[in-house]
Amino acid sequence: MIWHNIKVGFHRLGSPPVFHRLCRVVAPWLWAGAAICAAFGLYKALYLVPPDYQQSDSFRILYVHVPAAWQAMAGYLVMSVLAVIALVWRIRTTEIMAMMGAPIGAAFTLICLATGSIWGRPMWGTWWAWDARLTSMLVLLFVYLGIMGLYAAFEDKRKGARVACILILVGLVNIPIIHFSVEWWTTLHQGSTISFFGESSMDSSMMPPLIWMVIATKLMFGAALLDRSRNELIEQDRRKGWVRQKLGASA
Amino acid sequence: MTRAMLALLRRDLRLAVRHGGESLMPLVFLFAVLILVPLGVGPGPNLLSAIAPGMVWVAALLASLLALEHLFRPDLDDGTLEQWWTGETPVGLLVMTRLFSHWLITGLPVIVFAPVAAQMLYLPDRALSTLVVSLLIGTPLLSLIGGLASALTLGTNRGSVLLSILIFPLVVPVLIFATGAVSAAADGLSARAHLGLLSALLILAVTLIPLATTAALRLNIE
Amino acid sequence: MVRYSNKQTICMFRLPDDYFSRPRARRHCLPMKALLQADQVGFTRSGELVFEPADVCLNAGQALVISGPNGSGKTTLLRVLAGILEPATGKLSRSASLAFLGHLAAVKGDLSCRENLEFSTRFSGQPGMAVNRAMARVGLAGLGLRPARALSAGQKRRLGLAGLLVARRDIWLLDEPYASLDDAGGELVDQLLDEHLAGGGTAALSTHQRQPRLQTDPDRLVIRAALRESVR
Amino acid sequence: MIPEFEYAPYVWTSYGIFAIIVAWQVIQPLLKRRRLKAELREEQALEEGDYSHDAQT
Repeated sequence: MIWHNIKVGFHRLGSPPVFHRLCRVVAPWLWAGAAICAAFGLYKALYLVPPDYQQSDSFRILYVHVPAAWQAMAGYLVMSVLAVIALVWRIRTTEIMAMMGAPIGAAFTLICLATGSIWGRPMWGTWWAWDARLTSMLVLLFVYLGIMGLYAAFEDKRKGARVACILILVGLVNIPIIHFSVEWWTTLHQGSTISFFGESSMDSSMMPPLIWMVIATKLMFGAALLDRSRNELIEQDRRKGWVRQKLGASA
Repeated sequence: MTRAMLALLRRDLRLAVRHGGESLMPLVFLFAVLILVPLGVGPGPNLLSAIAPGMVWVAALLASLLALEHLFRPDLDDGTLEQWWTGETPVGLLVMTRLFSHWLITGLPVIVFAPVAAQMLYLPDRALSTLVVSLLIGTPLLSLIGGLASALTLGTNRGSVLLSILIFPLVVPVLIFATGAVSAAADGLSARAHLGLLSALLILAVTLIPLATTAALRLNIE
Repeated sequence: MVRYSNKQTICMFRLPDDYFSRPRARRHCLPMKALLQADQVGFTRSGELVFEPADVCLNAGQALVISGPNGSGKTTLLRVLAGILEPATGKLSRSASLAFLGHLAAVKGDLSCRENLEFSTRFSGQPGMAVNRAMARVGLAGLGLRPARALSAGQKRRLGLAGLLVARRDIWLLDEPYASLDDAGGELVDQLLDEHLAGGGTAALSTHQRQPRLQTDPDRLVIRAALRESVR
Repeated sequence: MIPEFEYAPYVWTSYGIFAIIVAWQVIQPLLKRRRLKAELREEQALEEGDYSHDAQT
């Protein structure tokens, strides 16, 4: 019974006008929540937390680097779940959402790579190190770019979405393997990995801003996902009646 | 069922022989790399033997990539690909057959000439057997990965750039484990762990990739 | 032992509201003789139905002629029936082996005609007529060693017909079999169809020029392009 | 106002990059929606025989 309700609910959401309305209502709230959490987190991260005794102030980069990295990976998980739903039940809105997750995930991966590289400069003395985390993030960026490129290369967007969903699932199996192999590779080649955190365990005052920032990035991802999906839906359905009606009402 | 697979294999190989030039490409490529690399980095034995595993493997990878354009595309264009779905043989098996012939054309020559390559790049003799074993396990993986990527991009008209972007993340672990094995053997260490992981990857790929490839082909065939 | 699967796909599309009340000719299916049966199969491109979902029933000894204007989806329907495309709606079941002859001849230009036919025999696993006899039957006697790419368009069609003969299959799905054939070629298609039907086979063909002249009158199916949802 | 950190340039560039990329996630959908709306409106106008959106020739 519950299963049935969930399925019916999904199909209701699968209706483009319903989904469009949902996105329009929910996305601004998510953005607002993200802004509040980020403001909170950033204030704490920049003013309240004392400098680390080993890394001094440079560890503050952690508060954007780590949430972005986690979100880049969590975003991929979200896309995988959506891809499974899209492939099994062929619900169009989930296909679209799975596809629109890719550019956002890529953006977070980019944040992670850029801030990681900036952090590396004072800590390791180089902009880039073949560190396990950075390397697997770089590969993840290519996975995201592959998904985006594949989807964009199809004229029939539904077909493109389904093909790219297969790629998402292949990547889901592949990403842990990449991560593991890269980690192994760097430990073999470097003797010991360079650790961001050094010996010091995190001070208890360092945690709350991180949590706030993690929540903020989650909300940002959700909001951006809904925003982009809404646009994609309108673009695909531009000749359909419901878009015309909506436009007529707003014009 | 096996009759159909054998028929397909036979036809693929016959076509490969008939386009003699194209099927020699992997070898030409391997030797181009083997000659150009010493010219580029200098003939010093130390440097060459250090980069030998990587060079042989990159040559194998690129040789496999070269032939991917012709893996499914000609069959799509002349209508023979759609016939795969009209018969009684599961398409996954036909996909495996096609990948096997791709491996015979691109992977096997590299394996056969790997000892020559190893000599030219001063790979220590004790690493030679590991190099061959790593190629034996790893080149089928390259064919499987390439097959998946070319099936995914079959329905697009600008496949080749996309193909490389899709393949890159997938081959990272293969390259790491394979070259790791050869380097370990060259340093006189055991390559068992690397080769074991590589075999695990192969088993995983053999079970999953034909499924994904078949699904992608089906979507792209119209 | 060959097993055939019954594929079922759930309909996920919003059909036009009056869809089920529209008059529609149901093809009558003879329970014992149906080799291929399709209930309301449809196919979507860019998420829209290509043709109005159709009922198809192919009975042994009986041919079906599919007609409709250009772009109405004849080829797509045949490819769905052949199992090449996955139906987006409806149910498709098949209980016999199948051959599909599309507008691509499905021959390798670099192989000789004989090699192509030998491949068809081996690939299907059900040997039919000998290769040379099949070549002679379709009027290509003596061309066995010629590469398929050197054939003219009409000869390629004939080679495709020979491909139907060299492997025995019960269901023939022919997409525009008369295209680029001369009058004699058209008659050849009719003769081959008659022989195939007399042997207990069945066939579906699409055509928009020449109508087949067969000994038993074929069933007919007219398909229509699906209505696209749009403002006006 | 802005804290003076020991590694200020590194910290602030990192936060800047974060801010810019996140801001792009907000702005991109808005810009795209505006473009889409304009396109749709133009299409509709053309269908209704109103060519005033057309470039002056």
